[in-house]
Amino acid sequence: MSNPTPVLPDRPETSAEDCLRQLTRRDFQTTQEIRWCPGCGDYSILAQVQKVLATVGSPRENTVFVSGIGCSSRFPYYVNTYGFHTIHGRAPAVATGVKCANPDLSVWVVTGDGDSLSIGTNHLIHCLRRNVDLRILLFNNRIYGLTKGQYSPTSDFGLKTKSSPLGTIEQPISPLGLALAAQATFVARTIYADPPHLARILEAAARHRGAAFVEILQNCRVFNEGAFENVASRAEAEQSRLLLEHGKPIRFGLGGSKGIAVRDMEPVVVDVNPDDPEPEGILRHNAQADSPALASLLAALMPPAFPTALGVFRDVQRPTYNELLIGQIQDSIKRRGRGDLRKLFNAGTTWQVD
Amino acid sequence: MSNPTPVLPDRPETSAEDCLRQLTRRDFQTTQEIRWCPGCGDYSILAQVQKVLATVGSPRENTVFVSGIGCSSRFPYYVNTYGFHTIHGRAPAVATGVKCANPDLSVWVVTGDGDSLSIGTNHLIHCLRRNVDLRILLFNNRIYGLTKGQYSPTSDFGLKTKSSPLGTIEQPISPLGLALAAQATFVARTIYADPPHLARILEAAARHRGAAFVEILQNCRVFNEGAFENVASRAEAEQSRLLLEHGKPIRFGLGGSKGIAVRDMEPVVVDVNPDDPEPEGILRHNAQADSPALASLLAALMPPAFPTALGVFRDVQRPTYNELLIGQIQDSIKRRGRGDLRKLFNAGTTWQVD
Amino acid sequence: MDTCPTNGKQFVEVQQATVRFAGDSGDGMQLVGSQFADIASLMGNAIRSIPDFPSEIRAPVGTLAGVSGYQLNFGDEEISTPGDSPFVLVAMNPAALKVSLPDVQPGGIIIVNQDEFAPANLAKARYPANPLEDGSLAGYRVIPVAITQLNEEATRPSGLSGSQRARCKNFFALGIVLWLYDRRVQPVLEWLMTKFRKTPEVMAANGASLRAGYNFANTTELFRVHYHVAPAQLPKGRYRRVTGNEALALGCIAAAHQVERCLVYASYPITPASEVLHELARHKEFDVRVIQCEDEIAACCAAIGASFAGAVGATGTSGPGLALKTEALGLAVMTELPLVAINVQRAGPSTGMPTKTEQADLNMALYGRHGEAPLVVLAAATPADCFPMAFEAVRLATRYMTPVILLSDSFLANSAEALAIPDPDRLPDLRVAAPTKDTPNFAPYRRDAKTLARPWAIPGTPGLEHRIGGLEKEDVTGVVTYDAANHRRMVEQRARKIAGIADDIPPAKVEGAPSGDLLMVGWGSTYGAIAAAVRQAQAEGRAVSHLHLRHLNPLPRGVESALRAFRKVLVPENNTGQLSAYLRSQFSVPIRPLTKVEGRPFLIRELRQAIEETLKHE
Amino acid sequence: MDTCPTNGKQFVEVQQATVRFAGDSGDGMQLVGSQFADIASLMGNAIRSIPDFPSEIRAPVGTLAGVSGYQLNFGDEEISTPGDSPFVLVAMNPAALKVSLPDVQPGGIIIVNQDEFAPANLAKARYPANPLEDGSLAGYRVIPVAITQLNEEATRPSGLSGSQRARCKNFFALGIVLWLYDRRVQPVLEWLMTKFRKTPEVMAANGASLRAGYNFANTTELFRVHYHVAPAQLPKGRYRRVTGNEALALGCIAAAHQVERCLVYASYPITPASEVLHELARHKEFDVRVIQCEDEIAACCAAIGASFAGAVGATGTSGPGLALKTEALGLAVMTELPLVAINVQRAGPSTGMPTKTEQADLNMALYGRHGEAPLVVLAAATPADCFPMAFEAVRLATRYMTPVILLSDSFLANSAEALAIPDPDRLPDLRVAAPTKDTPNFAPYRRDAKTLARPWAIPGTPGLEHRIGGLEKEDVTGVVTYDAANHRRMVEQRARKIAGIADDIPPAKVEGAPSGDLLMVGWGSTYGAIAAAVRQAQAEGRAVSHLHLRHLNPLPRGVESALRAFRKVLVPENNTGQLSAYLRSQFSVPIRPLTKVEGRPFLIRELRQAIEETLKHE
Ligand SMILES: Cc1ncc(C[n+]2csc(CCOP(=O)(O)OP(=O)(O)O)c2C)c(N)n1
Ligand SMILES: Cc1ncc(C[n+]2csc(CCOP(=O)(O)OP(=O)(O)O)c2C)c(N)n1
Ligand code: SF4
Ligand code: SF4
Ligand SMILES: [Mg+2]
Ligand SMILES: [Mg+2]
Repeated sequence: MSNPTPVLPDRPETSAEDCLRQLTRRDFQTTQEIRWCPGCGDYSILAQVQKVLATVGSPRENTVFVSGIGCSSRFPYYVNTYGFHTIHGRAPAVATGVKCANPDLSVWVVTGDGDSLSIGTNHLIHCLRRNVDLRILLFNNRIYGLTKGQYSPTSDFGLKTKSSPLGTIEQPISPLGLALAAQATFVARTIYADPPHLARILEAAARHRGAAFVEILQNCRVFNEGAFENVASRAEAEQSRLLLEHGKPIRFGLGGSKGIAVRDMEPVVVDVNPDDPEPEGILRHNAQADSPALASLLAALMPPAFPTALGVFRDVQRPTYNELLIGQIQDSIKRRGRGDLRKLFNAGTTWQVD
Repeated sequence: MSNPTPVLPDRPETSAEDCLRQLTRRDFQTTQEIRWCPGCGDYSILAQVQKVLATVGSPRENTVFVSGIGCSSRFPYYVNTYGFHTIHGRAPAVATGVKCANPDLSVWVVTGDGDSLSIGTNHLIHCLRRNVDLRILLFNNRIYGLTKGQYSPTSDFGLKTKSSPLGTIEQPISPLGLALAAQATFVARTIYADPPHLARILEAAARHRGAAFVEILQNCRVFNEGAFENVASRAEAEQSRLLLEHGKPIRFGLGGSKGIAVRDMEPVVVDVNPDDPEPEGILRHNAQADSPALASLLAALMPPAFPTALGVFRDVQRPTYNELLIGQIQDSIKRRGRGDLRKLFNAGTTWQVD
Repeated sequence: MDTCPTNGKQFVEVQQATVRFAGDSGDGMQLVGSQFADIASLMGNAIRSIPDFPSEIRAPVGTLAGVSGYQLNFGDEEISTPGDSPFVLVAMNPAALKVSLPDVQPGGIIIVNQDEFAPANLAKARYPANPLEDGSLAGYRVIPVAITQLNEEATRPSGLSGSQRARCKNFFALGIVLWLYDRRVQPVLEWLMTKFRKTPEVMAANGASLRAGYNFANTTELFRVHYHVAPAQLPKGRYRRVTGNEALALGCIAAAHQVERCLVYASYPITPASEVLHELARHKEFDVRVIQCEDEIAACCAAIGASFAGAVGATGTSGPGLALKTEALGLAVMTELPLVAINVQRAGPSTGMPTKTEQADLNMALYGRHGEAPLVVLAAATPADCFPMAFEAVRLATRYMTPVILLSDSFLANSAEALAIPDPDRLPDLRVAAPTKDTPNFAPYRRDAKTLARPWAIPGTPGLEHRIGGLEKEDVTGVVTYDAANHRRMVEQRARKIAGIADDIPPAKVEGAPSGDLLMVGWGSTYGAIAAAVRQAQAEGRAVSHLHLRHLNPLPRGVESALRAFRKVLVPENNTGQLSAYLRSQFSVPIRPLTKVEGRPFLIRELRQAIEETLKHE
Repeated sequence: MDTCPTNGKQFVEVQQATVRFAGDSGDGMQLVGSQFADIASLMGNAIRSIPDFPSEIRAPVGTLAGVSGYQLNFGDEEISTPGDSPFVLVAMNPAALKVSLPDVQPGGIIIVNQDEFAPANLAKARYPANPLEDGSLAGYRVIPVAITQLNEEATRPSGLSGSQRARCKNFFALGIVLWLYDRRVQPVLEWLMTKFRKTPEVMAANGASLRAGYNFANTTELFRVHYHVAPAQLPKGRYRRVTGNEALALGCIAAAHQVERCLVYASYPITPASEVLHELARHKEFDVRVIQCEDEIAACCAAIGASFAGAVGATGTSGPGLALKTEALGLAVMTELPLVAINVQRAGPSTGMPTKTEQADLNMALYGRHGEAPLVVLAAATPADCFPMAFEAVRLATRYMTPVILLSDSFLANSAEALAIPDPDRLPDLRVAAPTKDTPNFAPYRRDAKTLARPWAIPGTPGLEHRIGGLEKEDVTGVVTYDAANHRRMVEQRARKIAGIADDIPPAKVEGAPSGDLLMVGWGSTYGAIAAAVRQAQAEGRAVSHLHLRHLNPLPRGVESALRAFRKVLVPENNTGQLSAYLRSQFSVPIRPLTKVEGRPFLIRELRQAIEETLKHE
């Protein structure tokens, strides 16, 4: 009998077939009837994910979608790749197992604000910290959709819901703040209502090596309509969105007439000359900074005092968990030779009975 | 039969007896034999906690210690108050229940780096975010002590332990970074090796209203000896410790000859004149800032490039979860009158059968 | 069936009737269904209803997945299920017809809103042809009514917009059914007046539609017969309609009130238990402290913490959530703290079928903890029974210092029936004497001689400072010890305490003769169907009786002798035979399981048939 | 007992001997104990050992909590337990004496290091008076030796510091015992030479102390007798010593190797399962991918994810951790993925007594999931048996696409015995054919006609893209559906798949006569004690046999007939009767439980006595 051969190629291989032609969005659609409420923000996200998978040429058979439980977590059924709709909150843990078992796979996690920031916070944080090479899409609608409208950890303070008839009494959590504290190597935010931006961010996430965390602001039409109205509205976009671009000054407002500066470590809005391409005295975005301090500051900006920042907050490189894990295995094999059961069984003191 | 009377005083009452005399450390000692390894850092922490309880005059019967599982979590057995040694990682959740059931109690959580940052991360984050009025002491020895020496989420990258014979491959997590991201209202760090500092920080935590989170660097003599050697060492203290004081310039080094400044949102060490009480160009500590950005920056400073910051990083006020919860109850009673079972039972459509 | 002529139409007296309103989720079927239930109740009928919600996410209008139904069974004698199959179906669109048709009685009446049977809607319901025209409904009395159009006309005077008026058409349908069952419109009009106090136009439009429907039915040639169901002989008293989940919430509030301690309910939302959370969150004036936790583990732990601090700690969930509470339940066993853990079961395993019913968590409730961790297991039998069983759970938890798992299920949770409103002054006193500084010889594990409960020494009490936890405790003192003999003793005492509760609960009570050919043993929501089937069989002279278990651990006294008093024992369960195996393990008595694991409750006729077959085969 | 004179001393031939080395945690008792076990093995004896660790945290030197012991039972015939009670006790300090004394055989030999019996140490051990002087040891042959002093002298030439030399005194004690049992010092010296290759002074000092101890015993007047235990008749082959945890790790590695897939072991540390994690982490050259997870939920989920992706996914824990995995195990049942979940049981409930043994998680393994969630449950019987049972767990998991819970316990985990080293070339081939693009009619839930397993379609395979999850699946296609008949069918198929495994495992095999007066039925770590007690009883002519269950779900074929072939059935368990209840629930056969819940395994004599009593009483 032959020895097992750990398959440890350096780069994922694309299947011969798929290499021959450009994939399209249709390649990633399934025949399963889509079961989201009419008008749900999830539809737009699904469309862009399918498009981006085609754009980056992710071979269907090497792509795996893993989700928890929630409206958003029905996602894998609608993507024609391998898929695993797991249990509530545990998708990052399952995905870690998938990636460690076969690092060739491109693994995507789809989760909701309840799924990943309530029951599943622990797994999310630890997989970001370990930098497991996963793309994590958090659909943040600031509500529990599937269970029909209880408040979630990202719900606004005071929100009245079925489980908070007098208003919530909990400070909402910042998904990005938490991801940055967990030392995620890629952290971004985008919104269902801006498909081109969504696609751009998803593509950047797809190309990142390591844990890529994307918060997607998503409207729950039925239970939390309008939670992101001011950011979603196209009319207000210039005022309400702060579009981050690496290396560029951090500005927004009509024609870029405002900028973000920092005074005594607190962010402030300042006026800038819209015609000045490089205005002085305002922050410049650096997604690759040593410290996540700038990213954290930007992630914390909130309406009404500030616009909502969208874009890639952080994009740095660190060896991935799966690379390091496989690296130790390859090193051990190099040092000790491929595992030999006879040697293993006979290690230490043995004796013969004749 | 009389109606139940929710007991909702505005401030904890101290028992008559204890008011009459000054409590001492001995009042908080139990007869239970202490079972930590000789030389364990936990002893020093226990002594200071007992001392501080006496100092702040915490009535024994109104004080509750809740812990998870770990060497550190044996703590409640050694403090002569009410105590609950719960299950691994769940102390913040149990403590939340205790506090909500009786907000008069002064509730302390004792936990380890494994207990609260591995299995229990979720509960820790949510109780900080909710600002439940608890004091949370995290004994960080960067190892699993009780289970005899596996690496923990705070272990240094590369640490060789029983479960990582070739060295860990995980980026350690920052307890303070996480607490700040969770929007804790009081965040501090101290070390077992400096009892006066420990006592000062514990006292500040004791007096905080809201969730007070204290990371205590603690030496595990048996499984991770010397993890904090450079901070613990008295000889190196001036160089290795950055002692934070609210409102004061942030400086360290021999005679205060170095300061921390920020350039492009990254911290840097700069030389300052030791004789200048208010040197220019370095940061000034503000534990009460609107944004936790400064606190996060300081929390992230790490040897060898930087000293380790100790002290109170953040100390702000926000209504506590338990106050808001009880507030809604009091409001409801005010609006609707104290709950009347007859009215409750007969609400909605009823009919009589005769 | 008596018949008598009224205004040219036939009038038929019936004993019982099952009606289902079905339409799109947006059509307001739950509203008119429950109004109809109230009218039936007000006129003295016994009732039992069940909604049929679309599963989870709202589906597109008009689709099969979007159908919402409400079925009511009412009658002049005991009504114990929502009815095997509707005699009258109101179908507001093709999808509603398609989903409900398989359940309708052969020869039943189907009232359809014919306006909605246009090609687009037929396609959404995946009808290749119009069922109203292709003869496929030949076995039923189909009554097509242009409800959309007639409602439109009736509501025009209200001045509301077209779309607002369209939303009234459910009342048109209700009007028809009210006429059909000879009910008055007046109580509904009164209800509308309170409900839409602030929007009189809406009130007026709904009222107009209701009357129009009633009048339409009265005058049209389509209806030749209408029915009358006489009032039932119910015990005297005041009643209200409750679902199982509502009754659980009421029971918890009432019990905590009687313990004279605040109720801390810590929970994480999950179908079908969430309404308990919602309901309790609405009653803050009872000092109910609701904590929506980050997960079920936290919920169970917070409830335990609350109990430690002297509150009535309770937590509620469904199967996947109870699975997560497993470890914390063990802690409650070891620390001997009162805790009520409600499990509203749904179809499993794993995520399973979240909106479907099942009784397959009994094993987990009985056995699902590591180590020797006995606790009390209870199960409610009907929606209204959820009230006394929640009360009982709190009683046993606080009196015996023990966690109690209370089992309900999706069927009970959503189904409604009449609850005889208890007199608060006659609810039992549940106060537990807590030790004080002056209690002689206080020790945290010194047990009460009778109940074997340890004292509930509450933080805040001077002089009783003590420490508890998950490690094994020394008898009496509660000090941590790994002593061998002590462990044996403590394991034994914890078991004996729970077993002893059998003396504090009603002994097994067989409904029907105490011995005979067949005993039907049930637990939980099968009650109604078993009771009805047994009554029918008894009426036909069969020597069949019924034993229903509300206490599953400990079992009531007398179960074994009851089992042995019958030639055969049949245990119907919505699982693969968990109670059967449990009873065998306790008594070594031969038992036949009758299982139905389809996400739906038993029908009465299924049980009738099983009774006959069991009696037939020797 | 043969006696023959050697150098003026008596020489006694014995068949079996039990020796315990006890001292402070820092005294190196585990080291010399296991050396002695190896020497005994090398000389052909059958062995079985058990350490007695101090509980959890290291206690202060010299205290009762700090005592560390190592007990070895060795003999010239089958040795199946570490021995009921030591004949020889080596006590390195007063605390060690106090802790061990209750276990020592009356008349046994107690070798004490008299140098340590000074007042300070006596106080730490809570001895009011010196037991060497107050006559309290009158029933034993006490041999006081000045070990500290003699070791000090013997090691002086090494040039090491005083404290380093003091650490050699365990070898002095070993030297004494080697002489006492007529063993050679040479193998130990050789072992020292490899072990301390890099520190020759340490090697020299330990060697000197060892020889000094041996020579001291040989020459002193204190010892008048020494013993000889002849080699046992063991099956031919090569052997090594393994603990249960080591054997589990080896079994997993070997099995994954035979499946030809990588092993992903995801775990969270917990006593007494952590060594499996440690051991597997050391064998990366076998492509063992160890993930130390953030908690047990993550561990179980990561293992499931790994299995989905085509690895052998395994996870290991103890009771509290298994409790947390409950929900994820349900997911593995629903998705029908291979998964091995090892549970090294410890005394519960809750945190319980983490360092003590118990078998009380059987119920949780069998029943502890919501919904109908059957899975395979196995239990290893001896430390060495952990190897084949881990192998079997992987075989069943991958062949039947099912989670498997493998039960071990603290006793097996730490106890050691000889493992007959298997020939890797003769291990069964466990490869499973995975479907490919060319598999005709692939569907994710199309079952194998024989095993009923669904195909293991592995991500990365082109053309087999499919979606699985925790929701109920349509038969064959795997599409989500809440259809009633489908649910019934799927529940039934999942159950039938597991039940069918009974045809693929060895039928129940009774050790001893196939019928008789009494059948002793056991599972797990009680094997050794039951086997020994039954052998003794058979030798005395009793009609007693032994049935030991390694497969608990499904049970092997033939259990029922085996049970019925005996007049009585007695089930010894370290719990309150879980297997008894389970067997009754399956077969309605009368069964007597014999329970011991003290955190310690059964002694042979306890079972002997139970056999006699059961046979006596009618
Ligand atoms: C263990 C467990 N607890 C609770 C639930 C019920 N549940 C399902 S989804 C969900 C929350 C969904 O919210 P979110 O993650 O924000 O997703 P959304 O539906 O909003 O997309 C909950 C509480 C469950 N399925 N499993
Ligand atoms: C559910 C569960 N999993 C695992 C364990 C085992 N366990 C006990 S303490 C501990 C970690 C202790 O580490 P830490 O919290 O850092 O405390 P320390 O002992 O270092 O003070 C673990 C893994 C347990 N008791 N319960
Ligand atoms: S409930 Fe909300 S999030 Fe869920 S599908 Fe509907 S609109 Fe979308
Ligand atoms: S193992 Fe470490 S942390 Fe635990 S008691 Fe010993 S020294 Fe302290
Ligand atoms: Mg959501
Ligand atoms: Mg630690």
